[in-house]
Amino acid sequence: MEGLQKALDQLDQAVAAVRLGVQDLATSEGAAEAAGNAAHAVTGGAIDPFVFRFAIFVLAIFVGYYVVWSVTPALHTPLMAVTNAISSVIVVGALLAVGIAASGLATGFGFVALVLASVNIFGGFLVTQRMLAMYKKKDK
Amino acid sequence: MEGLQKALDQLDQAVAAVRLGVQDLATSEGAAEAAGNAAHAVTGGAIDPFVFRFAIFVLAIFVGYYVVWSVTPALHTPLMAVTNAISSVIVVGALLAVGIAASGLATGFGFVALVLASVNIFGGFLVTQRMLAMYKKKDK
Amino acid sequence: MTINLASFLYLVSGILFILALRGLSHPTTSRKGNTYGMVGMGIAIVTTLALAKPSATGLGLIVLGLAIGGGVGAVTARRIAMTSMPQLVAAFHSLVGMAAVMVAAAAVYAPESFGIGAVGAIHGQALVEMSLGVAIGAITFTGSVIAFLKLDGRMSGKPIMLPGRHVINAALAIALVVLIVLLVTTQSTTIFWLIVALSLALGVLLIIPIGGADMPVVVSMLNSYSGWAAAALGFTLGNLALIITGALVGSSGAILSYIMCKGMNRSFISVILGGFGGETAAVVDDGIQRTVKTGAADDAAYLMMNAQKVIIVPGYGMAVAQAQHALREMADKLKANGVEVKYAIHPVAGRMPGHMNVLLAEANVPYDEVFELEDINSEFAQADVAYVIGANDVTNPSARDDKSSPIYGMPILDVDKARTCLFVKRSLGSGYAGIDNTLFYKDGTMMLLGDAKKMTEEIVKAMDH
Amino acid sequence: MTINLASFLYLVSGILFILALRGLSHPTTSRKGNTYGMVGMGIAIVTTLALAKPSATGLGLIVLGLAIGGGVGAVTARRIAMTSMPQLVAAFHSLVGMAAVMVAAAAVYAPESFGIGAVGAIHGQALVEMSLGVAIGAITFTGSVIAFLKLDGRMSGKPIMLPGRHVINAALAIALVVLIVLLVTTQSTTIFWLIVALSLALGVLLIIPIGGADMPVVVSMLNSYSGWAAAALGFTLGNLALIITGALVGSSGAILSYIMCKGMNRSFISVILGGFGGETAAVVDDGIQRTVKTGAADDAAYLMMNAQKVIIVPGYGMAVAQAQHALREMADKLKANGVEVKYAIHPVAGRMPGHMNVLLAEANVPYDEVFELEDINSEFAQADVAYVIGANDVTNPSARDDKSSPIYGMPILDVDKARTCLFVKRSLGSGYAGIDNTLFYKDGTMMLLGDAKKMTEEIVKAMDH
Ligand SMILES: NC(=O)c1ccc[n+]([C@@H]2O[C@H](COP(=O)([O-])OP(=O)(O)OC[C@H]3O[C@@H](n4cnc5c(N)ncnc54)[C@H](OP(=O)(O)O)[C@@H]3O)[C@@H](O)[C@H]2O)c1
Ligand SMILES: NC(=O)c1ccc[n+]([C@@H]2O[C@H](COP(=O)([O-])OP(=O)(O)OC[C@H]3O[C@@H](n4cnc5c(N)ncnc54)[C@H](OP(=O)(O)O)[C@@H]3O)[C@@H](O)[C@H]2O)c1
Repeated sequence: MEGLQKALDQLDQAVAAVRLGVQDLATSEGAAEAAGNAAHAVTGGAIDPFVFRFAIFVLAIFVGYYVVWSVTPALHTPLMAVTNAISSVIVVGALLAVGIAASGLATGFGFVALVLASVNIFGGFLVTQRMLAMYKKKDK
Repeated sequence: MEGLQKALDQLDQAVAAVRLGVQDLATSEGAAEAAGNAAHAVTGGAIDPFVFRFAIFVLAIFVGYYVVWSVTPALHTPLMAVTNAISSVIVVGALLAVGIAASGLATGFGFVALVLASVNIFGGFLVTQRMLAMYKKKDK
Repeated sequence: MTINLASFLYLVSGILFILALRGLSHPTTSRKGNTYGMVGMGIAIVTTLALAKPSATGLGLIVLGLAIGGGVGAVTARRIAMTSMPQLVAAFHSLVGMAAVMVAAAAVYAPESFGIGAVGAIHGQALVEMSLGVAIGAITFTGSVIAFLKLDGRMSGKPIMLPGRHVINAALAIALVVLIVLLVTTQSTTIFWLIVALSLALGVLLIIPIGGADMPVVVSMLNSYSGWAAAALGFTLGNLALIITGALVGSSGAILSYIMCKGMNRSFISVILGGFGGETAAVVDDGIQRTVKTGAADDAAYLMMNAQKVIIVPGYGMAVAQAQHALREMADKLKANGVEVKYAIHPVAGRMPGHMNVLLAEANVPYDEVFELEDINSEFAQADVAYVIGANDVTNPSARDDKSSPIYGMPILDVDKARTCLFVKRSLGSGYAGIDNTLFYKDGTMMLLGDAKKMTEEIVKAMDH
Repeated sequence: MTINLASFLYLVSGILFILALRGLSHPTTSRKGNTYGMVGMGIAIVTTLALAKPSATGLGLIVLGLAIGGGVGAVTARRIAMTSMPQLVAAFHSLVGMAAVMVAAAAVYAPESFGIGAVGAIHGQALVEMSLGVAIGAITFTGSVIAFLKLDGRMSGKPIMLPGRHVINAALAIALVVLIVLLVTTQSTTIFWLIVALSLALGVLLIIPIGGADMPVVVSMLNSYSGWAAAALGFTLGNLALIITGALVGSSGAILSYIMCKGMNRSFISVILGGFGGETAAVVDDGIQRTVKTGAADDAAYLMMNAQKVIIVPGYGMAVAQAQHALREMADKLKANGVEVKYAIHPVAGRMPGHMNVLLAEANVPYDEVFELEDINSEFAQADVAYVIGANDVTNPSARDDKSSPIYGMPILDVDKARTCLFVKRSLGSGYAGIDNTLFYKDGTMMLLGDAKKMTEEIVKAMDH
């Protein structure tokens, strides 16, 4: 709680500082230069997290592309099983809903999601393990 | 200028809102729940951009790893030339230094960096192009 | 736990998922990969719990939910037959789709828990991302249910072609867009549920016109969808693990669909438009009398025991008949007798990518005896016997020679180059693509008509004489 | 331009750089890849200008800087001989390293321009990131300068082994860490410049003990360093293009170093510790008298014209002699005479990865006649003549057969399996690894002693008779 308060205070101060800077600059001469300066003054924190998330998303698609092409065709069936299993990381949403529990309805939905995702998590990884264990015994 | 002012206003409001929320919650009962809630109330914007940048950095390393392994050995020399060329994207730093020009010294350093990076940009891409053009004529 | 540390841990779990897929590049590293995946999931769950700090009741519910779901999942995973993998994967996809819908519903009713605003005042951007997630999730759900029913034989595999279905689908899609805009402006939960309903309907409509045999491509496509749904919700929740995983799963499914379509030499569009490969087609009767040489188990046993090199070509029929164990026994006998035995796997043999490999692995066939098409195709010319068991399309020379064939251009296994070609199947009927196989009538071919498992077992017995 | 749009555009330029490297997976897509790279760079520059909104003077300076640098770069790129590529790349790396140092210096003197605080009050995190960037950049600079001097022959390739150099390096590294901590606490520019000075010294000390012939590995390693420096500054500036590109270049260089070391069957550590392969070693004189069959251009011409299949194995000597054009002419003559001609490239032939391929490409050798080791090694047994031109180590059978050889385990081209092996080199001297090649004394070998270019030209002339 305290850390948060402090963080907010700092954020406040930062906003105030930037605001001051902007007003200063706006009244100064070189308008073009000022605009530039201002734009950078906020570089540190002002980028919308969406941009970052989007960058992460795009790069992860590239990684996925390469990583999946490098999977040997003999293991394409386990691949389907394991991607299914990891896609149940949606469980984090369910946990938030059940764990924070703001409304009865939301908790209910969250619980259903939790059960479904859990089926997938355990089912998916275990069935993959079962399949891969078969490939194991091969090296006589 | 105006857009920025507006953005700052909004930021101000957001901070105020969060602050209010935090105070509300802190005084309410279920302390554990409140802490959780608070943590999420700021989920949207409070993550340090460093975390995002780090994620991007790590994923880009993965992409680099795969992309470079997929380069055919016959083109390893052009690969060295082209990676050299793209690493001169450091020029953005030089442009900021020269373009925003806050101190004479910084402008000077920026200018040197700009010249050096430019040599690389033009030299790197052109020499790569020259090499690759040779591979071009091959399909008789 | 601070949100920064949590985000970092989510990144770690995303990276572990990448390593999980990376492990599948070779059988020897694959189990370690699966372990990475489990650890990644564990980290994601523990991190979320540390972040959400649930109350005692909440924690109780969570443990209960994990126990119920985990129990069901574990039992299913243990009981399922390897031949039912396509169905199982389809069923699991439907769960992910529904889970995505439920998470989105929870977010609509308790946006504060997710830090995306308050009831009735959810951020517009979050709503758009969420609507995308919920729509894709709902389509994944009903689509996967249909795919499951068709694959499991609980619903006819016949394509169901509604008149004007393209128009209906387009109308539904437009309606969805309109509803999403309305949702952002009105924040009404009714509209949210309308989006869900429409998407559920769309999922059904998209999949019913696709024939049962095309379901594997559909399953892989739905896998991709479930990934995009997860990624969309990842944007809403600002969760790195969801974004990274969603992108991984999304590209993975798309690439597998592409590989399957390429292996069948069909376009993805033609699969999606549907209407192909409902039921196994009947033998084409073109009036020409053709002679077929049939044989018995004894003949086959004799031929193979006296061969130097036998290449086994398994296909869908082996899976249906569950003949892999008998096959392995046969191969052991041959090897004990000094015959060189190899397995040749076509990229789309069976009904799922890697289908044959799993079955052979189940029967303990060493993976270094199993070869991909490119690696073994040149060896048929040196083989004395090609033992084709339940495969058909993947050997059909018309794909190589007959430009008018619907499968023209699909690479095939050149079993006709072997000295003798033994064909184990129940009839002269066609396979998945519904086209006649001229190989049956060739000189070097001997048909062994019967169930793949029974026939192979008889051959094994005959070998002992 | 808003910072969000700018960040998005930086992402786009990062993606374009990825596509640029991706294009190099095949010669046909490589030129498009290079174009992507240029577009990406253009986007990064224009975005930065739109963001910085420079004053008229600033813009003037920028145009001037781009023009000067661009002019020098373009002229260099046009003039440079293909054989000098290793030097050129080393020289270019030094520029990137120095540019990184200069950008960091600018950031220290005008932190406001970069949004990282004010003079004397720069954010601690930014300072740490920046110090890493500047240290790696400075090491890259002096390291690359030394590598350039050694490769260009302006400095002896002999390893310079200072006594106690490991202790000195370790001390410098510790001092660097201390200085970085001091920089964060004191914000003093003096300390910043001390970091620069120390890193420059470290760069020199790290590279001088490494022999001239190991420089290619070093160049690739420095390439990797320049990437990490760019990435570190990318963190400071919060610039996605820099972070992504830095990571790409960083992994690329590391992987290439790894490939080179693996191709030579040496460990990266042993390369870095230095002391290997200073000058070409003298012939080992072990007192045993061995007979060598030498031949003249006429003999070689006769042998090859009457062959059915000739495999050409180029090596470092071809690059030194610039014999690629003559070689191409010879191959043309042979092909015109109905002889099948192929080129076999060892992964570490020459002094740079892909060195031989560039030179052959320069001489217009079609790339489908050029094969990698794994793809052609089995064909030597069917070849009548292996024409080894300026290669040595990559053919040395001791790597295959003699466990005590320093290069034991390195894969080699099996030229000894060909009916006749023609060796074009100036003497019986050894190559890069400094070890004797027993192949010279084998029955099937004929030595053609002389400069690679002259000898090949004479053979071409002899073929006309
Ligand atoms: N692998 C994939 O990812 C995938 C995905 C979608 C579609 N497909 C398609 O599936 C086909 C696969 O080719 P394929 O050669 O493996 O199979 P196929 O062409 O479908 O032929 C299977 C054959 O097995 C026989 N059979 C069925 N049950 C049997 C039993 N109990 N005992 C013995 N034989 C039995 C059938 O003949 P009888 O009825 O005469 O016994 C049938 O001709 C390709 O056309 C491919 O495009 C594959
Ligand atoms: N490619 C890479 O990335 C890389 C990087 C670092 C190190 N290396 C190392 O470099 C070596 C490459 O093997 P290699 O077989 O290509 O070269 P090499 O073993 O170094 O042999 C080159 C031979 O060319 C001869 N030569 C020199 N100038 C000549 C001229 N003008 N005309 C005719 N012959 C001439 C030399 O013999 P004479 O003096 O008798 O003429 C020498 O024996 C390997 O040991 C490898 O490990 C490669």
